[in-house]
Amino acid sequence: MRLIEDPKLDRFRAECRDWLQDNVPTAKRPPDGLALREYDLAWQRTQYEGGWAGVSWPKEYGGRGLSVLEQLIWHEEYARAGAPPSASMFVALSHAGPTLIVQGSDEQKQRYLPKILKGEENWCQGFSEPGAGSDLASLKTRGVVDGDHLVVTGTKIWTSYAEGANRQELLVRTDPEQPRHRGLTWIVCDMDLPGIDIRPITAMSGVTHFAQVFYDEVRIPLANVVGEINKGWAIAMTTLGFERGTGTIAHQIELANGVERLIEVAGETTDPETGRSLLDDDAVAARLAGLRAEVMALRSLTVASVSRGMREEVPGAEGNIPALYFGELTRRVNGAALEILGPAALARDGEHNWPLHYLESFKWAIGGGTSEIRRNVIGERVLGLPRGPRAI
Amino acid sequence: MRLIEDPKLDRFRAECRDWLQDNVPTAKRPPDGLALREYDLAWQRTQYEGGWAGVSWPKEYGGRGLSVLEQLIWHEEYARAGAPPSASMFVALSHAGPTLIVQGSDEQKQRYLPKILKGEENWCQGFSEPGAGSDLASLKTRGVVDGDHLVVTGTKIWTSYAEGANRQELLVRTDPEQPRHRGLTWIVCDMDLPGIDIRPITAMSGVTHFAQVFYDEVRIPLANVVGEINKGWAIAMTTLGFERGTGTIAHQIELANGVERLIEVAGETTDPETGRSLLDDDAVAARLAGLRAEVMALRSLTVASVSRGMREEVPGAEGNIPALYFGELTRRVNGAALEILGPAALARDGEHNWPLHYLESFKWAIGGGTSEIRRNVIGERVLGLPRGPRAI
Amino acid sequence: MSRDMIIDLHPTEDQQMIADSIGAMLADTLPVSRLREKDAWAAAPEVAMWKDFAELGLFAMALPEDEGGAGYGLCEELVAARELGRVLASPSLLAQIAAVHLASGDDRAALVSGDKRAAFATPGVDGALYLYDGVGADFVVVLDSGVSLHKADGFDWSEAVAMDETVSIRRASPAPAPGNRDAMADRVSLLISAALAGMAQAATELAVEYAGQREQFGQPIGSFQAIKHALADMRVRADAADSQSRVAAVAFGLGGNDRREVAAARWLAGNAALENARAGIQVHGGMGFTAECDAHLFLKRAHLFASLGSSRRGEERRLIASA
Amino acid sequence: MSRDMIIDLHPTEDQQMIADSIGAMLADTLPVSRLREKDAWAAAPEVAMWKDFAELGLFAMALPEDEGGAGYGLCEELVAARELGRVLASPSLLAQIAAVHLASGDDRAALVSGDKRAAFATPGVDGALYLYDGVGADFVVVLDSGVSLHKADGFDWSEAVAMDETVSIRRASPAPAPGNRDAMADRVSLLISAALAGMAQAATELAVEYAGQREQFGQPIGSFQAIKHALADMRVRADAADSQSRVAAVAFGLGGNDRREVAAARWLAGNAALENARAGIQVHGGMGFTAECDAHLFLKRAHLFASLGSSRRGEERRLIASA
Repeated sequence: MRLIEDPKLDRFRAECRDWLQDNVPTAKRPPDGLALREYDLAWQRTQYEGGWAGVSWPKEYGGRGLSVLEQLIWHEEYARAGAPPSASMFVALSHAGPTLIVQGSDEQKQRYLPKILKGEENWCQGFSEPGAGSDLASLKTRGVVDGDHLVVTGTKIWTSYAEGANRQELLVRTDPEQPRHRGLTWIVCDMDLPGIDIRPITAMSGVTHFAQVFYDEVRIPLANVVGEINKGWAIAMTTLGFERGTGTIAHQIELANGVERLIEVAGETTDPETGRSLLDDDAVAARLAGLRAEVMALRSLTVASVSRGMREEVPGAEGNIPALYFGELTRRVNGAALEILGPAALARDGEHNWPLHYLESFKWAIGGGTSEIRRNVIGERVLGLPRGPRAI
Repeated sequence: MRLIEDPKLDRFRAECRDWLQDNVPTAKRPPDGLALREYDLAWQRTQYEGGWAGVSWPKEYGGRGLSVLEQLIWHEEYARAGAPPSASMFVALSHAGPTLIVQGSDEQKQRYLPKILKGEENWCQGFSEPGAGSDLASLKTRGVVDGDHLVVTGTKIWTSYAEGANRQELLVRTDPEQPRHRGLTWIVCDMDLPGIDIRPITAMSGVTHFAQVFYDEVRIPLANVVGEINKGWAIAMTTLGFERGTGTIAHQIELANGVERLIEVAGETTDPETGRSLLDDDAVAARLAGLRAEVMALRSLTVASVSRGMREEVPGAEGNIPALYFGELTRRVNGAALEILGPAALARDGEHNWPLHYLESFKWAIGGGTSEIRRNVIGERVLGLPRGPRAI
Repeated sequence: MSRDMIIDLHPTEDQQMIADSIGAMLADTLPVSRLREKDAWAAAPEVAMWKDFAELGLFAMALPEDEGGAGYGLCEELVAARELGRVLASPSLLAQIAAVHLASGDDRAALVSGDKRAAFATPGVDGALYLYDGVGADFVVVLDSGVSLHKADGFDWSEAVAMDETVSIRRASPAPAPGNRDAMADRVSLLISAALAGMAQAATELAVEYAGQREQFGQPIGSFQAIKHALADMRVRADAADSQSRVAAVAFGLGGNDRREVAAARWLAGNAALENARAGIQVHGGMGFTAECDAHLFLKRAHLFASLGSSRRGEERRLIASA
Repeated sequence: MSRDMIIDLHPTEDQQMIADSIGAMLADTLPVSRLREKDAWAAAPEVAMWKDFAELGLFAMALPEDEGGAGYGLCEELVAARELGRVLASPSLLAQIAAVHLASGDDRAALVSGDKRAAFATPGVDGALYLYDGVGADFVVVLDSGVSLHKADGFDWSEAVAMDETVSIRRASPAPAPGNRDAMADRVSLLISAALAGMAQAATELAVEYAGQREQFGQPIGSFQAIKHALADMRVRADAADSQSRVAAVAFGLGGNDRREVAAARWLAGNAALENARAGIQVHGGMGFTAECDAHLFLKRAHLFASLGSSRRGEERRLIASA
C-alpha cells in the first residue's frame, strides 16, 4: 500500500478539473424520454471534442489510451464537478464498449467504438428475460440462422433506455438442443430493425427508464455476432466481471454526498420532540456515523479493486464485493434519511426529494445481479465454495 | 385476544408462589458433575413431594393433570422464585417424558414416567452424531436385532449431562438398506449397560455439560423400543415439535432479567469518555430499548404459542418461531453487555460474569436445531414453501 | 405486562366475527391491487364507502351500546385495524375511529354515522403539519407526542406530493404545539401498530405466494435458502409485531408498565412493516422494483404509517423512560 | 481521504517481504491451534520468542536506520499487525511496537532489542486499569482516549480472570486520568484495526475451509446458500475492514480528515472481527461451540482487541465530530 505520487497524475487531475469546470452543462437535464437521450449524447459529444471521451479506451478507437488510474481520476473529478450521470450512455461506455474492446473483431471495434465516444450512438442491453431474471443460462429468446442473418424472436426485459437507443447487446439462444449456458450467442442488434417493439415499464419510483423489448422475426446480420455463434456465454461472463467499481464511482460519490447532506440536515433540523437538533441525539448521530464509515469502506473497496485492476488484464469475481456492498448500503442510507427526517421527508416536493433517491436505490441490489446472486458468486468464485445442487 | 380472568388460576399461582418461596433450595448449586446431578434430583424429589412435579402430566404417572396454562404459571413462578434451572432433568422433563406420554406403551409409561417425576432417574439424549449434526436422517449408529435384544454400536455427540444419567432416548439405524429417515429406531437405553463409554466435551465457555458417548455392542432389550422398530423417525419428529416455548420459559425470563440488569448497570455506570452515565448516551439507550422491546416480543410469541397449545393436541412447526427468536436474541443481548460495558465486563470474576452468559448463549442458535434448520422448517412447514433440491 | 396476567391471544368468537366480516368486505371492495390503478384520490373507494363502514359499525365498536356502539373494547378495534392494514386501507379510517373517542355530542354522533369524516395529520421536522387523505374531511386528528382533535378548516392547507402517491397529502404551517402523551395517544398508537403488523403479514404472504410460483434455475425460488430464510425472517417479524400488539392491547389500561408494552408494540410493528416491505421487494426481484407489482405499495404505506405521530427514536425513548 | 489522493493498496515489494517473513515465522511458531493447549500464560511462546521478534526487526520497523530501525512507516507496521492478528498473537507484541514510539533513549533501545517488554492496559468502566499479557512486562502502554507509556511497577496489580483465558489479565485501581486524542493514539488505533482485520480474515478462512469439507444432507455445507451467503458476507466485512485500514494508513499524517479515516477503520475492523467470529462459530455448528475448535478463540480475542482503548461508541463520536 502506498500513496502514488506522480506529478503526471496531478497534472492530469488539474486538467480534468479545469475542463469540467468550463464544460459541464448547466441546462437542466430532462427526466426521461428522447429528450434525455439527446441531452446525454450532446454531452458525450462535448466530452469527445474536449478529448475526454474514453480515458482508458485504446487510442485507435478514439480513446485516450490511459490507465485505470487516470480513469479513476476522471470519474472522481467528473462526480465532484456535478457532471450529469452517464445514464443512457452507461451501457455503451461501461458495458458493451469494454466487451467489444476485449472480444470484438477489429472490424466490429472500428464500426462501433468511435461512434460511442463521439456521442453518435447509444446502446442498451438485452440480457434478462421475463422467465430468466437472475438465471441468464435459461434464456429462451431464439435466434435461428437463416442465410447470413440471425432471425430473432422472443422478448427481453429490464432494458434501460431502450427507447431511442441505437444498438443493443443481445444474448439469444441459437442452439436449443444444448443445455443451459451452452448454445447462446452474443450479437449486436440495431434497434431500428423491423419487428422490434418496445413497451416501457414504470418503476416503483415512477421513473420509466426500463422497458420490455419484443422481437418478432428480427433479422440481424451474422456479421454482428461477437465471438462465435453458440459461444455467447463466455462473452457475457467477460462483461459481468467488468465492473471494477469505477463504473459506479459516480454513484458512490453521489451516495457519499448524500450521507454528508443528511448529516448536515440533521445538524440543522430541530427535533420537535426534544427541542434539540436531530444530530444532538446520540442514537441518530451513531447511525449516521456508521453510515459514514461504511461509505468510506465502499470507497476503500473500490480503491482495492482499482489496485487489482492495475495488475490484472481480465477482472475477477472480486468486483462483486464493492457491487454488493454498494447495493445494500445505498438502500440503507436512503432509508435512514426517510426514517430520521420523518413526515417532511416523505413528501416528494421537498428540497432533496429523498423519496426518489430511496425508491431508485432498491435497483442496485436487484439489477445487474441481485445481492443473492452476488453472494453466490463471491462464495463460489472468490471463496471457492462448492456449488449448490442446482443445475447450472 | 383476552385476559383470562379465572380465580382458580389466581389461586393456583398463589399456591405456586407460596410453596416455591418456602422450598426453593438455598444451598449453592454445584457447577457440574455428579454433584450437580444429585442436587437436581434432590430438588426434583422435593417438588414431587410437594405435589408440583409434572404440572401438566397425566395423574396416573404422578403428574397433576392440569392444563398448559397452569404449566405456564408454574414456569413463571418458578423463574420468578429463582428456582434452579432444570438442567440435568431437562431431557427427562421436557423431551423424553413428553414423548413417552404421547408415544410410549402403557407399560413403558408406568416404568419410566413416575421415576422421572419422583427424581429417581434422570435422562440424556442420544440423537446427534459426529457425522450428522443438523442432518438427523443420516444417522449411522447401528442397532442389530439379536434375539430379544438390540445390539448397538456407534457413537453419539452433544449429549448433555450424560455422566450419571440413568436413561437415554436413543435413535439408531436398524435397517441400513432403507434410505435416510427410514430404518431408524427410537429406544430407551440404560446408561449403566456394559459397552458404554462417555467422553466429556468442553464447551467454549469452559463448561463440560456435553459428552460424546461411544457404544460397543451394547445390548438393549427390545422391550425398550418406543413405537415400532424402523419407525423411529416419526417418534423423533413428535419430540421435535414439543417445544411450545414453555420449556424454555425460565431461560426467557432469565434473559429478560439480564436486559433489565444491563439497563440498571448502564444507568449506574459512568462512561469515562463522557463523564455521564452509559445510559445517558442515547445510542446506548436506544440499543437497550430495542433489546427490551425484543424481549417483550419473545414473551408475546410464547403467549401466542401457549394460546395455540390450549387448542392443539400435537404442537405444530410454529414452535420454531419463538425458538429461533430466542436463539438469536439471547446472543445479541449478552453480546451487547460485553460491548457496552467494555473491558470490565470481559473479566470472568466480575459481579455478573457476563462472559459466561455470553459464551453459553451461542448454544441456543446451534443446539436442538440450528437457526438455519429452524428457518428451513418455518419456510417449509409454516409457510408451505417447496423443499430445496437436497435429498431429504 | 405483569407476570400475573394470563392472556389468551386466540381471537374470541366476537373478534373472529369482526375479522371475518371486515376482512370479507375489504377483500371484495379494497383489494391491494386497486392501488395500482392510479386513480385520482377523489375517486378513492374508501370515501365512497364511508357510510358502509359506518353501517358495519367500524367507527363505534368501542362505544357503549347506548351511544350506538357495540360495547367492545380496544382489542376488537385492533382486530379491525389489522385487517385495514392488510389491504393498505386509507389511514383516515383509523383516524375516524380515533376521532370518535376524542369527539363528543353531535360531532361524535356525526362521526359514528359517517356524516362527518376525519383524517390524520402529523407534524414534520420542518414545523409543518402533514395531512393524509384529508381532502373533504371535517376533522383532523393531530398525532404528535399526544393526540388531539381539530376542525379541518382551522388550517390553511396547501397541496404536496407524497412518496405514496396513492395517498393525498397536504401541509399547513405551523403545526399546533405538541400535546402530552396520554392514554388516548397510546390507544391510537396501538391501532397504528396493529395496522403496521397487518401490513407486515400481508407483505409476507404476497412474497411467499410469489416465491412459490416464480421459477429460476429450474425451481421455485422459494426452494432456495436465501429466499426461504428471508421469508422465514419476515414471518417471524410479523408474528412478533402482531403478538406484541395484541398483548399490549389486552394489558392496556390494566396498570403496570403498559406504556412500555405500547412502545414495544409500535417499535416492533414499524420495524416489521418496513423490513418486510423491503425484503418483499427483494424477493420479487426485478418485478418488485416495478410499479406493476404490489410489493412497493407496502413499502410506501409502511413509511407513512410508521411516521404517524411517532418515530423509532420516540418509541425507544419511551421504552427506556421510567415507567 | 482527499479525493486528490491516488492510493495503490497492493503491497509494495518491501511490504510483501515483511508479510511473507513474519507470516512464515508465525505459521511455524504460533499456529492458532496452540491456544487450545491451555498452557499457563508463563509458557506463552510469544514471551520466549521476544528476542526473535526483536531480531526480525518487528519492534523497530518504523524507526530511522540510525536508531536501529528499518526506516519504514506506519504502512509496514500495519502489514505486520495484520499478520499478528491472523494468528491471534499476544496483544503485547503490538504494545511493544507502540512503546518504542513512546519511549526514548535507553528505554527505547531496550524495547527495540527486546531486553524490556511492554504490554497494553486499558481502563474499564469500573475505574480500574486492565492489563493484558503483562506479567513480567517492564512498561505499560495505557490506551484510553489517548495513549501513554508508564512503568509497570507503578501500579498495584491483582490477578483477574479473562473471558479469553489464553491471555492473562490483571487489574489495578485507579486508572490514570485519560489522555488527549493525539496522532500517536490514532497510529496505535490503526495497528489494532489491522490486527482486528486480520482476525476477521483468518476467521473467514477457517470457516470457509470447514464448510468446504463438512458434509450434511449428503453435501458440503458450504454448498447451502445459508452457509455460503454467511461466508460471503464475512469476506465482504473482512475486505471492507482491511481496505479501510490500509487506506487510512496511507492517508495518516497527510492532513485532511484523516482522524475520521482512522475512526472508520477501527469501527469497521471491530465490527468485522466480532461479527465474523460469531458467524464463524455458527458455521461450525456444534463443533463451533466447543473448546476443541479454533472458532471461539477468534471471538474471545476479537472482544479483547476491540475494547483496547476504544469502543464502538467512541469511534462513532469521532466519526461525527467536526474534523
